[in-house]
Amino acid sequence: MVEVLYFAWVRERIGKARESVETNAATVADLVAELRAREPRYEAAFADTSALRVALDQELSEFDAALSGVREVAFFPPMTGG
Amino acid sequence: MVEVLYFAWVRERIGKARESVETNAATVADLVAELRAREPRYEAAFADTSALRVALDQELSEFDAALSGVREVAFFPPMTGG
Amino acid sequence: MKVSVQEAPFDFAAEMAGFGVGRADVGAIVSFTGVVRDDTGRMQALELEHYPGMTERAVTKITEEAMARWNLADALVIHRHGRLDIGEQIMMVATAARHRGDAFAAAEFLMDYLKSRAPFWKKEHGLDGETDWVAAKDSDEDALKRW
Amino acid sequence: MKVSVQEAPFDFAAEMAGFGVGRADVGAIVSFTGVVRDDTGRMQALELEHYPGMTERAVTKITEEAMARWNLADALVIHRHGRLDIGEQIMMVATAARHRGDAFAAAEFLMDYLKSRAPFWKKEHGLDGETDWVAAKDSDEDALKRW
Repeated sequence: MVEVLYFAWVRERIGKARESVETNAATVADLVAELRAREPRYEAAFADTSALRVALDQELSEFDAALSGVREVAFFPPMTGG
Repeated sequence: MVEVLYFAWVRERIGKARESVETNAATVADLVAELRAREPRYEAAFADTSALRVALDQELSEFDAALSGVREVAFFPPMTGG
Repeated sequence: MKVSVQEAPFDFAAEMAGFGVGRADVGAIVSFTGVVRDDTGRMQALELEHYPGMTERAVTKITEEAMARWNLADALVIHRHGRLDIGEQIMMVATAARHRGDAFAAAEFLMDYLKSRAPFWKKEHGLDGETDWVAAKDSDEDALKRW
Repeated sequence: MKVSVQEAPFDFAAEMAGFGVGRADVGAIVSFTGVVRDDTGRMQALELEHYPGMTERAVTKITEEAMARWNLADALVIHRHGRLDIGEQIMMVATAARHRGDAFAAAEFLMDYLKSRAPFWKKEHGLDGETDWVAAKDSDEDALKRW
């Protein structure tokens, strides 16, 4: 079970800010594949992962990173602070 | 006749901040040669002109610059503002 | 060192009043203030979303990195989130160091970082009611590469 | 644009309060403050001599050059002369621009210029009563070459 968070247009496209996901995905990419298979709005949000960033337990990470031991996964577009 | 100004340790070495100088010097270097010939304190101040800067009518200039038409000549060490 | 991620406005003058003061080893203080700009004349406000928890952690970590890398006497980062009007201050960075080169470099590094690696997302609210997420700029990503 | 060469202290907060404010095209404001530093623990005060007339002219000219070169919305330079105690503010520079790159570059350029081309000379007064003219640094001269 991981807590999945969405920010900015990813949050808007999926229609929620966070959800608990029951998964055995080994990597972030595997989790993305499971989410895309759920519903068109997930498919729309994850259509181009090169336009997305991922953080694992609040540290920036990569889509091929392992999920074992991770409790919080966040998906969002490239940051635009400052 | 030009007004000659001295700043920082040049002023201290020569012992005055400014003076009017009667000269027909063609260039700054010629003026320096005339001043050096006056007294040891001028000789001491102008011993190494590579350690000095010159401004003509309040614009940074060079020692080989012409003096014709110049009313104010200033000698000083490299600046250390900021 | 101070890092704050907050919705409320900050008081630039008050923040700077005590910054780097009373230390004989501080010769240079640099500040940067980001202001909401309207390039098009069609913007009403800017909305900043952030990632509570991660934002504070990430900004604290990078500020500690800047402190060590440029041997700063002090550093300050305040970044707002929420809705901001045109002309409002979005964020500020301040650095204090012995020499100006370190103070400038650290402030620029922190800005380049905050623009492209801190979890903030800007949304523009137009006068016409339309909203648009601001796209990340390659130039901001490139700016980070010089460090 | 404002340039001031003065003996009196300046009020950083008051100077910054109205700087670059109320313009929709200003997104970035940078400030630099120079503070009298004592690296040795043996200094009592710093004395700044300047060239009345030329200093104002030279600083105004270079500030105008910075305004044009980096397309600044505003620029401010205040430089003090006379006797200053450790910890006192010597000078400040502020720049306002659309983008942070211009604001930072112009502020650094102005500082590099003020350090090596503006007619100011620093003399250190030691606790032991000795005085020493501060020698120009090659690094300050070199810094200017990047522009």
